[in-house]
Amino acid sequence: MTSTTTTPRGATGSVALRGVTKVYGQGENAVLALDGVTLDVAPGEFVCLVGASGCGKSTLLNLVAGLDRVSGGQIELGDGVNPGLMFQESALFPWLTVEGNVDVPLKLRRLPRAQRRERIAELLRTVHLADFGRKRPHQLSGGMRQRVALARTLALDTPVLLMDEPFGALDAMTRDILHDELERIWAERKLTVLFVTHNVREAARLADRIILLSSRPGRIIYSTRVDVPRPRRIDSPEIASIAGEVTDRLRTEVGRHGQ
Amino acid sequence: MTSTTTTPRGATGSVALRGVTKVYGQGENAVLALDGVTLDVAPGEFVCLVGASGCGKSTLLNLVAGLDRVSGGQIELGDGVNPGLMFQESALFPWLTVEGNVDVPLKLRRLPRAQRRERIAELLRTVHLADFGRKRPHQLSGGMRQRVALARTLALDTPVLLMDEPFGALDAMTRDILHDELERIWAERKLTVLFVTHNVREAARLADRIILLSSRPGRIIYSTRVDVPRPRRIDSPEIASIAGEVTDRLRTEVGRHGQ
Amino acid sequence: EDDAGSGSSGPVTLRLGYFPNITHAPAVVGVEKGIFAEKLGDSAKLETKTFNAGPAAIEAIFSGALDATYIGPNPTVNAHSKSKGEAVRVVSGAASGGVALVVKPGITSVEQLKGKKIATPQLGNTQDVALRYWLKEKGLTATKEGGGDVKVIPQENAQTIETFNSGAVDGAWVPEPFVSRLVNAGGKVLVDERDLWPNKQFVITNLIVSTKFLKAHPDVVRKLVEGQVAANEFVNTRADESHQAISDHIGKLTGKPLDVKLIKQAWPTLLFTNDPIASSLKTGLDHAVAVELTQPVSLDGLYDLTYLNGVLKAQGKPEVAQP
Amino acid sequence: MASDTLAGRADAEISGLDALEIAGQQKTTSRAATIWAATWPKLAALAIAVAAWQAVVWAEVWPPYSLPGPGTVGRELLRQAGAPQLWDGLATTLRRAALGYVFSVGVGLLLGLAVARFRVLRAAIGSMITALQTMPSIAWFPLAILLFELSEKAIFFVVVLGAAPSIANGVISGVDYVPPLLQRAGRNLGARGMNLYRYVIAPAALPAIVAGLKQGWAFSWRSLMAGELIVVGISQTSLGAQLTYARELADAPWLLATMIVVLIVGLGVDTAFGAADKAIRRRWGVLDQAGQ
Amino acid sequence: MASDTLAGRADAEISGLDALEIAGQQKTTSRAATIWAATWPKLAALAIAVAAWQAVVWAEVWPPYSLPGPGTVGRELLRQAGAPQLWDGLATTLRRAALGYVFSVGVGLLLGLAVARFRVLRAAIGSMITALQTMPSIAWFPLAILLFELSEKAIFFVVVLGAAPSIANGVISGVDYVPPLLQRAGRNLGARGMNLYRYVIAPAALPAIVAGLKQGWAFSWRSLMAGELIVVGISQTSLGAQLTYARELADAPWLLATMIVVLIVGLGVDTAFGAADKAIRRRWGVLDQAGQ
Ligand SMILES: Nc1ncnc2c1ncn2[C@@H]1O[C@H](COP(=O)(O)OP(=O)(O)OP(=O)(O)O)[C@@H](O)[C@H]1O
Ligand SMILES: Nc1ncnc2c1ncn2[C@@H]1O[C@H](COP(=O)(O)OP(=O)(O)OP(=O)(O)O)[C@@H](O)[C@H]1O
Ligand SMILES: [Mg+2]
Ligand SMILES: [Mg+2]
Repeated sequence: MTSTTTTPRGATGSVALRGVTKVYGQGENAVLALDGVTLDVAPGEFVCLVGASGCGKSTLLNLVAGLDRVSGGQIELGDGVNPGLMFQESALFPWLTVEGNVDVPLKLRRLPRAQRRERIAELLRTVHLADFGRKRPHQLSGGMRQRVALARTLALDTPVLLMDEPFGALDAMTRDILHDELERIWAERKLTVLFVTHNVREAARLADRIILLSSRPGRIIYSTRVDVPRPRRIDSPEIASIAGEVTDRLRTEVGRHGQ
Repeated sequence: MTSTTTTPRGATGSVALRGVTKVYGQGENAVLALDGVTLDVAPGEFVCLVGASGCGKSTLLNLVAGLDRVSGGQIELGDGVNPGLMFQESALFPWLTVEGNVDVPLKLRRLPRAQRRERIAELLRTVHLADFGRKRPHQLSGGMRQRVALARTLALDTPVLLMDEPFGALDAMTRDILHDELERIWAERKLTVLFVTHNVREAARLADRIILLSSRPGRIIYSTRVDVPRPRRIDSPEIASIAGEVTDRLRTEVGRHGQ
Repeated sequence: EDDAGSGSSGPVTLRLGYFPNITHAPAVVGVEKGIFAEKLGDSAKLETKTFNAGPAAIEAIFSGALDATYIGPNPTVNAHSKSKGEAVRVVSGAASGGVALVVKPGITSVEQLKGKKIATPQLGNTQDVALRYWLKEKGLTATKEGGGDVKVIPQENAQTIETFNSGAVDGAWVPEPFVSRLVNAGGKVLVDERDLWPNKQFVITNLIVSTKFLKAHPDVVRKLVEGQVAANEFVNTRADESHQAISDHIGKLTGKPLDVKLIKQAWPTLLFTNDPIASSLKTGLDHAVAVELTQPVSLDGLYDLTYLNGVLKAQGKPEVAQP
Repeated sequence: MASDTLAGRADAEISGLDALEIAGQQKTTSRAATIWAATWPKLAALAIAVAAWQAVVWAEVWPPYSLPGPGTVGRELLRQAGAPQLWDGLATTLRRAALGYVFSVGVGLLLGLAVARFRVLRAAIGSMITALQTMPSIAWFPLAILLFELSEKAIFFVVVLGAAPSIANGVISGVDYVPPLLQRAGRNLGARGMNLYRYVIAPAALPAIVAGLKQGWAFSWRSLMAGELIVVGISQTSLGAQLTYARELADAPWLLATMIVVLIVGLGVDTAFGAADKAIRRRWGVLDQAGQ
Repeated sequence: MASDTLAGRADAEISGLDALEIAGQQKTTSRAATIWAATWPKLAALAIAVAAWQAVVWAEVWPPYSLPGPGTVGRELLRQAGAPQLWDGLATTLRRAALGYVFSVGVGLLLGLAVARFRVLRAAIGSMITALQTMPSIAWFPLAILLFELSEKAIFFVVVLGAAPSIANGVISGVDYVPPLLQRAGRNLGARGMNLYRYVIAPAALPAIVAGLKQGWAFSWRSLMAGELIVVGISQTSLGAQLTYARELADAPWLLATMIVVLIVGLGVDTAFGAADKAIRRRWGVLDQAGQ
């Protein structure tokens, strides 16, 4: 069962889903992607979502980001919060350079030019792409593109971050580094993070809480707190044991629901 | 040092790279993506490529697939072999349904309609998307799209398969299932496979040989045989120990070359 | 050897062009009443083509797509000079008159034209030259570029109605039926061009044939001229029937019959004569040279009136002068 | 927790049915709503246009023979609709338009594909296509008459020279922007040469091609209106001839009535293109998501 | 193994320099080659066209006053080029074209964006845009004269009515096909309303917009050629007037010479559009990879 922590409504950084349902399509072809998902994320909490392919994780993030309408139920966010979403695909603007892409949210926030330039440099350093500012997306490798997208999302400076497999295309080394960076930023800025991943170890490494979604319809079937103190190491035995536990649940639950 | 296995030139399924160099761009902005890569893949061999983000893995596959021209050196393939490449992005045709996408290589091979229909059904079953034949790519989740791309590549029935992080967007469960499927097909059809992955365990689970590429310029810096007998399990200790070894090499080599 | 066909190798087709217009009344009536077909008899099959402007008709004659056409004096001269006298021959006249300067009612004298804008159908065409020469004689200047005492504005006749209505021009030197239309729109005839010519006659429509066809089928041309003479006879003697025929014919072509009242109104200003009035063409050219709109052009060989005179003679009518 | 909020939803069966129901409802409401949503703005626009027109006429800025009111023009249109000429003319013109356009599409597609495919051809005549497109129809009349005499073919010639370059340009710009990734995918799947065009490039370029076809239609129609004046055939009247004669006769109500007919034909054709475009966008998944 | 094959390549420094050199070489060879590759097909096409023309003339299918040869026309063109009329006319026409086009672009872009953005507007007048596009220029003359009398404004009116709908259609089709993913990304980054258009939709639709601008140029130029007859010779000659006069005077060499001038202008404009298009494609990375 999911945690029943409730937080004051409208608190900055809180995310609350109440019986959220999402149906795609109409009539015969209708697909029930999410079915009555209720979830409270406290401000500053780091929640990882795991689940089988096609179970509705991306759908859930899109709904929280306000990019799709719920078919039922409701989603409550802190007042005026615009959650930053890092898409599963890199979704970079092909007509802009790497710098230009990271600059878009900064420009939209009307930061002065000097400040923007500084921030871009800093963000590109964070994702280890300091030398690639003038390249265009098509000149980058898959993993580099993903990192640019990360930098662009971080540039939003929003209290709620939604991340859809942000490190899926990265090698273990780079991923470890970015885990540290993300954790640092999260702690510094007290971010609320909803993080989708297929890597259960990654979930255990990062999360305060791991949530498991079932497939068609997507429902929350399992939730566990990760009480390992930070800083954590992805190859530590505690993380491994939690990951093992979640994997087992995944295996049985997902296995039961078919596929 | 890489293995020095040599195979008869032009044998079906063999892939040989001789001092392959790839430079992107011109003048000041030139990027040396691959530098003198020499590699022999024997027919029926399963080779996994690992390396840091942006080290040139995708570049290498593109060159072998004949989609890019080498800047230096040469690549030899078996006579008339057209290697099938599964791209890092799903690269599905948005105007076709799932079935339509898988049908393209079959149509191009002029198979009769009945045979094609059968083959499509079989392939979609292999990637566990039997019910999704009539959907369009934009109606699928990221992992589903990746699986459709896999089915489409398998439909080519070519002796050489090049796969660029084919299971990157899949959950552990689905991935395990597809590892088994891929291994089965590989063994049945005696395929030669060049497989790029960031998941070192996955590499150890699947490969006959694991090859490590360094970053900028991309060079082969390490190569190891995986002598664990098949069938293997990804969570077996032998696999874990090989993965650990490769990870260590990756860490030291990649760490030394900087990032 | 030519696409008009030779007499021996089957029936000849005569491709005749004209404009569905009052100044082309003999042609319209001749076609509508079957006069040409009757006169041509078995010697040639008649195929008619209608045009709404001269250039296409001349292009058709030049390219061999047309054998004969009713046409105004301007395109006739152009066809003659541009082909160095090769392409066409005038074999008969058709109509004279029907041109006037119509102005806003407030203008009653030449002096009042100073500073006014007067439209003509086209820079350098017969009416344009007539206006400029007339202005020159009256001591008023008018430049090609539209400057001078009187601003001469060449524009399509259709547009002249629009600009006259909207007040953008103060008058126009145009042929029928635009004279009548401008009068109906509140204009007043200041100058009737007939008054400027000897015998009040000047060519407005004549019949030309391509030289090639003339050489290949002189007999057919003779029959055609016979038809033209007969058509003129009809038009001149049975006016009411002709009005109706013109109205119907235009109705068939455009989807809307031309108002018979308008035809009746324009009719008296026109004279349907078989005489091509070659002298008026020559004088018109001299005027054009005088107002510096063209270089002198030789009209030698343009007229071949032997057929016309043959027909007239046979009918006991007075012959016309071959220039 | 999930079951707390939506009681009785524990069963996937029920929620499946429920989903169907929700979907069904959405559809019924949206069908009536869709038609209404598509219709009222048109009616409103029409009403505004007619009202403005009538207002100008009542203000008597121009005399009524210059600018007749909607009433006069409406009556003229009704009168025309009652007579056979309008329909004959429309039929002739539409037949010519259809034939000329189909031919233009053929020529334009082939030309566009050839230029997009062969570099040499592109270097040689790529720019010429736009240059040809800018040549006004009347300039082609002499050549048309030279080549085809005074036949309908001459009209087609002018129409094709007007429309084909525009369609070819649509094809070229479409082909130029086919995502390289899809081309590579196609090549890797074994599509070479014509097959690459058939399976990848043509469908990927379809949106731009349809846009080019739409522009081409406008060119062909306008060229036809001009071309119909080459020979104002005696046996049949045409819309182009009617437009010109209405003007020559300074018959403003007739001219406006004919213009309305031209606009109606244009609206009809646009609706057809709109439907094609919408079908493509639905398939591509551009419509579903953009429509939120 | 790697070091076996390319001796002396052990050092990354050297291979870096080496790479620069390779790149440099590629560039030098390609610069001369590029110009030549772009030029010879044009010359060849020109040569073929002129030769075919000359052959037809020599075959004497048509009399020389109907179809003059390249020599005659070339001499006429030279004669014209020596006289001021051609240049004056060209200057007048180009000035009008530039002004009319710039205005059309403004109107077309605004109209297109408005229709693409507001559903009600699209339902109301979306189809009307194509319908307007199909209206031949001459049909607008009466209205143009009514509104603007015999001024240049009347010409602009006709030009804008010709070109703006075409440009608007380009914008609409471009906006319609903006990938939903990019729109969502833009919205998520905080771009709403006008900002979404500025930062996402406009740049994403740029290729289609440029294609529309190109079609719009053709429309505006052709409308101008027709529209220039509204005000002939008021104070200046123009290319449109020259084209018509050449025809009226049955002066085939003059007509062909003027047509060649029109084609040359068209080629020039296409080159400009081509450069813009290439720049966009390079930025988007469509060119690099397609060019293999
Ligand atoms: N636009 C759409 N139209 C129709 N069905 C859709 C659409 N988007 C998603 N779906 C369906 O909704 C379900 C959930 O999709 P979603 O993308 O949320 O999965 P996911 O959990 O992110 O999977 P993955 O891990 O593979 O990315 C899938 O069955 C998918 O087919
Ligand atoms: N078209 C291109 N133009 C310029 N540079 C390019 C191009 N494609 C790739 N590169 C560069 O080549 C290098 C190798 O890229 P490649 O895509 O092969 O990396 P990769 O090993 O696949 O990385 P990843 O694991 O992140 O996918 C990178 O530095 C990248 O910036
Ligand atoms: Mg997803
Ligand atoms: Mg890659």
